[in-house]
Amino acid sequence: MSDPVSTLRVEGLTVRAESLELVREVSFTIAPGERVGLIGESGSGKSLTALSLMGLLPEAVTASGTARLGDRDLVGVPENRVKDLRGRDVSMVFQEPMTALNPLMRVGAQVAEVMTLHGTPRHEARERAVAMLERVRLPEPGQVARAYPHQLSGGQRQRVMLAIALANGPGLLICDEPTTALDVTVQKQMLELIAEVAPALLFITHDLAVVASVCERVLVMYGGRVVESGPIREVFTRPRHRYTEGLLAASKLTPRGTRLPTVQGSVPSAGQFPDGCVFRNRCPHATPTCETAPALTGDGHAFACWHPAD
Amino acid sequence: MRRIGIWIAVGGLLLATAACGGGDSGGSASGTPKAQSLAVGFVAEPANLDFTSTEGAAIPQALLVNVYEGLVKLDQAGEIVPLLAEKWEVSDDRKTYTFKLRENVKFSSGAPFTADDVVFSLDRVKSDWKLKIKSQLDVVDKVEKKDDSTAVITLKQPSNGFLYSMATRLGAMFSRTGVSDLANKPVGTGPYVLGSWRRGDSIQLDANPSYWGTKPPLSSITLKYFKDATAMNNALLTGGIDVISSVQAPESLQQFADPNRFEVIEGTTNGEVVLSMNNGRPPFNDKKARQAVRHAIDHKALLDTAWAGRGGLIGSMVPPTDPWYEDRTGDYPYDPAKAKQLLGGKTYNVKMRIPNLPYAVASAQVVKSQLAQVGITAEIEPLEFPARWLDQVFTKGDYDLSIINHVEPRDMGIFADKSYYFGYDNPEFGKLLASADQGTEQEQTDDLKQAAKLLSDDAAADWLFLFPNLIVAKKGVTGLPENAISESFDFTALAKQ
Amino acid sequence: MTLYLLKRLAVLLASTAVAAVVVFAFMALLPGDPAEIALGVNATPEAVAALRQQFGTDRPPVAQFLDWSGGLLQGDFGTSYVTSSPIGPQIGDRLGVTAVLVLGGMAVALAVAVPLGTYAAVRHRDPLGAAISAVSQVGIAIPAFLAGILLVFVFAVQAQVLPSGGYVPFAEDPGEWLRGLLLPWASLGLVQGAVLTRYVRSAVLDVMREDYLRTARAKGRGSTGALWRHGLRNASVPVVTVLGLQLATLLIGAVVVERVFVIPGLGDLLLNGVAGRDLLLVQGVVMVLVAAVLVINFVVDVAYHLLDPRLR
Amino acid sequence: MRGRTNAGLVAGGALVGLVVLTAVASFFWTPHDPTLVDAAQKLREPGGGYPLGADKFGRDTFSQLMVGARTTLYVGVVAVGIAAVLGVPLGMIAGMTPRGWLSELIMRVNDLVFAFPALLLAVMFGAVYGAGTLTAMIAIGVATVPAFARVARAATLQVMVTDYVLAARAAGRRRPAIAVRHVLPNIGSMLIVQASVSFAIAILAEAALSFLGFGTRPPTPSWGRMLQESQELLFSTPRLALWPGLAIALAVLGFNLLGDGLRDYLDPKLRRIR
Repeated sequence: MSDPVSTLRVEGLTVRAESLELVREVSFTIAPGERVGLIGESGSGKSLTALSLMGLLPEAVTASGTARLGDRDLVGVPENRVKDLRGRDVSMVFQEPMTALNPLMRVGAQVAEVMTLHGTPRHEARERAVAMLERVRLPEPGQVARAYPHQLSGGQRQRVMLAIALANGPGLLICDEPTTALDVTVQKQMLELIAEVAPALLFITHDLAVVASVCERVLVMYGGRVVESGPIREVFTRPRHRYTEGLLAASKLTPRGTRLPTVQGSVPSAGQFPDGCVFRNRCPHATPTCETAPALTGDGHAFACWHPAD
Repeated sequence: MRRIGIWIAVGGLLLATAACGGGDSGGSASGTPKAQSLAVGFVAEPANLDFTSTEGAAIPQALLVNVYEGLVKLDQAGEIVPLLAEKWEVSDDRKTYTFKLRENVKFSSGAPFTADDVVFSLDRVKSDWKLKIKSQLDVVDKVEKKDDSTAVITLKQPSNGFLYSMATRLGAMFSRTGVSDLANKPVGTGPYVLGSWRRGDSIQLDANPSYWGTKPPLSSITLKYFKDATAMNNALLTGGIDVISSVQAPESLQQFADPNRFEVIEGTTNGEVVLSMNNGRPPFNDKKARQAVRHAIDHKALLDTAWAGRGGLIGSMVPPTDPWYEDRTGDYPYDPAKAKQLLGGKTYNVKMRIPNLPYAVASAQVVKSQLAQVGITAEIEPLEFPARWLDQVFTKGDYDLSIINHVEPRDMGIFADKSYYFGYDNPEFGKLLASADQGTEQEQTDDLKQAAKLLSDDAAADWLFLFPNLIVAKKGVTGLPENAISESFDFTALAKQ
Repeated sequence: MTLYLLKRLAVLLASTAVAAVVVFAFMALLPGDPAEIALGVNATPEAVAALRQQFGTDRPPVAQFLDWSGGLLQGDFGTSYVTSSPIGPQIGDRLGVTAVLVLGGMAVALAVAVPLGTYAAVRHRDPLGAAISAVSQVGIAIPAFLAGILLVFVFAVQAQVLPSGGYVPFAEDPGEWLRGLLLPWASLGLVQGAVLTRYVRSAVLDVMREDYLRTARAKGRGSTGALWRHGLRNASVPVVTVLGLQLATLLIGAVVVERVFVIPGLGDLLLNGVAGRDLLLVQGVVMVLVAAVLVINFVVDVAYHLLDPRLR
Repeated sequence: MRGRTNAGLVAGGALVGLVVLTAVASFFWTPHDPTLVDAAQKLREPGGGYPLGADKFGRDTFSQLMVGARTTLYVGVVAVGIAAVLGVPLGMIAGMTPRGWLSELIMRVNDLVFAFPALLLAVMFGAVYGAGTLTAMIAIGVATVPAFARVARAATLQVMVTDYVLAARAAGRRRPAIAVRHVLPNIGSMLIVQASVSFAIAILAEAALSFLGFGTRPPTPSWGRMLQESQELLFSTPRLALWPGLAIALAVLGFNLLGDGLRDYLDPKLRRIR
């Protein structure tokens, strides 16, 4: 099965749609067992970053740079060479549970499929599918396995997705806003479950509270770049990048658990970000210096800002 | 199980189709029929096989002479020759006909043919036939059996037309035990018997093994029916049939120009393509209006455009093959100015209700265009043939103009019946016909010439053209009847080299 | 599912019954008394009355309808007033021919449309994919009979490899049967295939945008594998509807191809009946066609339910 | 994607526009009288006042094509008009009262009419009322009613749950008012698409009926009948079949492209995906 000591190393990941740069020079690592949050407003490039790791970018969108899981390349290789990693070494849970399952196929079969695809004999996969459904705490897993997706609630379907993702015991789980579409009460259970079962985790969300409850480390993305990264506690208590600072300040005004409030001004659409520091047109501290792009610097707690908060 | 969805099933079907298709085209040379049989293409399929109760030419075309025989028949020259009667004698008062019947003739049911059947068949015309033409035998007073092989027919008055009528379907001989299902099971004495009938497609006639006369050269003949003229042409081009009995798309004849492959036969018919005018109601109850129409039509141009110039021009209800034919094409030369003058500057809107047959639809468009030049606006309304046309035009007489090919031989008499759809009513004409029927041969000819002239002068109708007998056959097919003299398509001599 | 099936079956039977009433009532509008038509111009009133009695057309319409529909239930379509032969067997023969023609045509259509439509969707950015779309658009615009005439011209008249028309029953000569049907199948199938190609293409395009295809790829399938395993069955749901519609239209639409290729099918029988004023025959053929369409709709609905568990 | 869709829309619009223009122009001018038989011009080759030559009756092919465009539009307009006038209100009623008995009745009758394909209806109508253009068009129109009713019903169902309709209903507006003010304008785009597609189908149906002899009566020029009449000359004078065949194909193509283009252009769902 998967190599237990595979570390995800992403370096200089850039995602383009034709001439548009949607994600630029993103680098980070996730060690085995580590749980990393990736936050940012919509349009920040966080989902594209995740999809490029899975090799699931939409047509006409391409990724360059390197991303390696253990000794296997994830980016810039043809699909038939990465596809046996997908679902076995890296798995992903998507945002929308209502449409992510094939409506014409029984749930159990969809869970079993990911195992048979990677070499598990059919009958064994079928049995283990039920076990997986039990593991994601679905009541009466045998019955659920025989159900069709439309017979399940959103939360149940997301658990099924999680079961699929975990079925082969992957080294890395990527979750792209897995709870956004769920009811608040269901969200909480789901998060606890993910935190409990995930091996290494890349958790994408725009909800700061969620990140705080699940992850140890966080990456903050804006305008297609990582603008700040570091241990959750440090970043959240002492944000350095002005964007992170704005995010946190805004979130404190509202009760815990609500969605990420927007920073003053609005996120430009793709391709409309300024040169240099991508945040400078919304940043109250911007100076002419900011017309040059700042590098992400710092050990442990890193940030890319000419005028960091202290 | 669900895995074998419809896509797989479809794929399988595909493979099967492809495999069959591929496998078959290898051995595809078997398209031609067996040497002993021939396929002949026809236009109109009979609705049933009972020509005693169903109008139309399709049934006698297939069955008369071939399956049913009369005492006499018409040969290719139009002469009346013996068939089931070896010979006959006519009394001096020309009212008594004594037919000496052939011996050893059997019906296809096995029953022998005797004078009793003659009496039965002719009596049956009076009692059971449902066709208008049965009145042609009204002249028969009585039919008697003298002995098994002699039948005597007595007429009310002398009739020149009687023996001729006996050569038509009216004279067909039926078995006393063979008329229970005429619509489906014909029983006759002819060289062929009904083999099979695939409705909507073909009728197969098989050689009658116990035929009394010369056995036919072919073991079977298939009559294939085509509603579409092009489809029939294609069938001959590709070997689906051997003969086109009647070309319905004369412009296409050049496809068959290669004399090494095909033979085109152009003979004559008794078919007068008549532009009928309703003499019974305005505007064509006015002789001048009718005459205007005759002057307005350029018959040569009509024949050239509508029927590729095939066929002949006639000016009255007599084809050139009849003894009393006279060229009447000069009676009403093409003269639009004269036509306008006859109409007195008035314009008319008229209904042209035609059968939806190729020659009628083509001719109607020319007629309409030419009539428009003299101020007559004709609205063409094609009606399904036969039912709707028969109903509206023939039966109800609800029309102003129509176009139909009157194929019956020696059918000038239809104008004598004022209830006929022409609505032509001239007692003089009826007298001429009656006198012709009763007079000597010379008197008959003279009277009928008179009658034809009268029809033309009265402009009882207009005669667009004489329908040609256009046959196309594969090279090597022999014994085809060049002229369509009678109602029947005579297969007796048909053979293949 | 069983309940649904029963319900749907009840609807089918009810609509067929109503259709029978409609067809019967419509035929009553046809001008002309069958007895008068059969006897011709100068029949005596007594003869007409006698024949009416024989035909049963002298009775009240309701009695006639009950008689006719009662016969239908036993597969008896009555005896033609014109041909004096029973109508049921004729319709049976012709229906068989038309069914072979239409089903074969649909098979060709599917054979054309499924691979081409799928390809055109998957490669909708490639020139070839776009070309398939364009060609299918042109294919739809060609009348089926024109396609038939052209096929005859090329394959029968010029190349002389296939017969130009005619129908040989399977029992008589399977080889000739097949040879005779290839061109009719092709002319029906290519035109219908063009229509179907577009539906397959758009259905596959829709499916390709679905999240569950991404899920399948996330599980480790390639994009082709994901489409094959998860996409096509989903795409088949709308295609089955169209297929049902086409089949229904073709039952009568095939009549033009029957005419071009001289195939004695149901449409041909209908036109004969109309031309010959064979009322009972027309009534029977129309009833069979309408019932067939209703049955096709039924089958499509059931197929729908089998394909899509959400409807169960 | 957007660029190509527009290309289809533009091409479709151009072809349809061409048909319309030709039809309109034919009222004012044709090179010759399209029904005038002239034996001297029989099968005349193209040229010298006869741009596309003449048929076996010596009639100018170009003039016939021009007037044929009129017939084509006439057929489509009447057939689609009947279908829309009957189908749209029925579909809207069914869509606005989705649980009522009336709605149920309408949809059942709809299903029943649906069981009578256009060609079958045309033959039946032809048998009763006589074959002709109008009969054929009425038959095609009636057979197309269910298609319109279904589209109208589906679109209405969607519109009925939108906020503005709910607001209007809450404000106490009567159903007919809502239908005219809110529903009709909002389902209009789908109906236009359906009309365009039905138009194409009507043209093909007329051609098929003309081929069977149930269509336009002679000598009124119709592309379908021109095609049928040219059959016997397919070998010797193929151009007689070529032109009407091309005209039919282009007109159908035009209406289909227009329909597809309009669908892509008007359908908000597709726009979002793009």
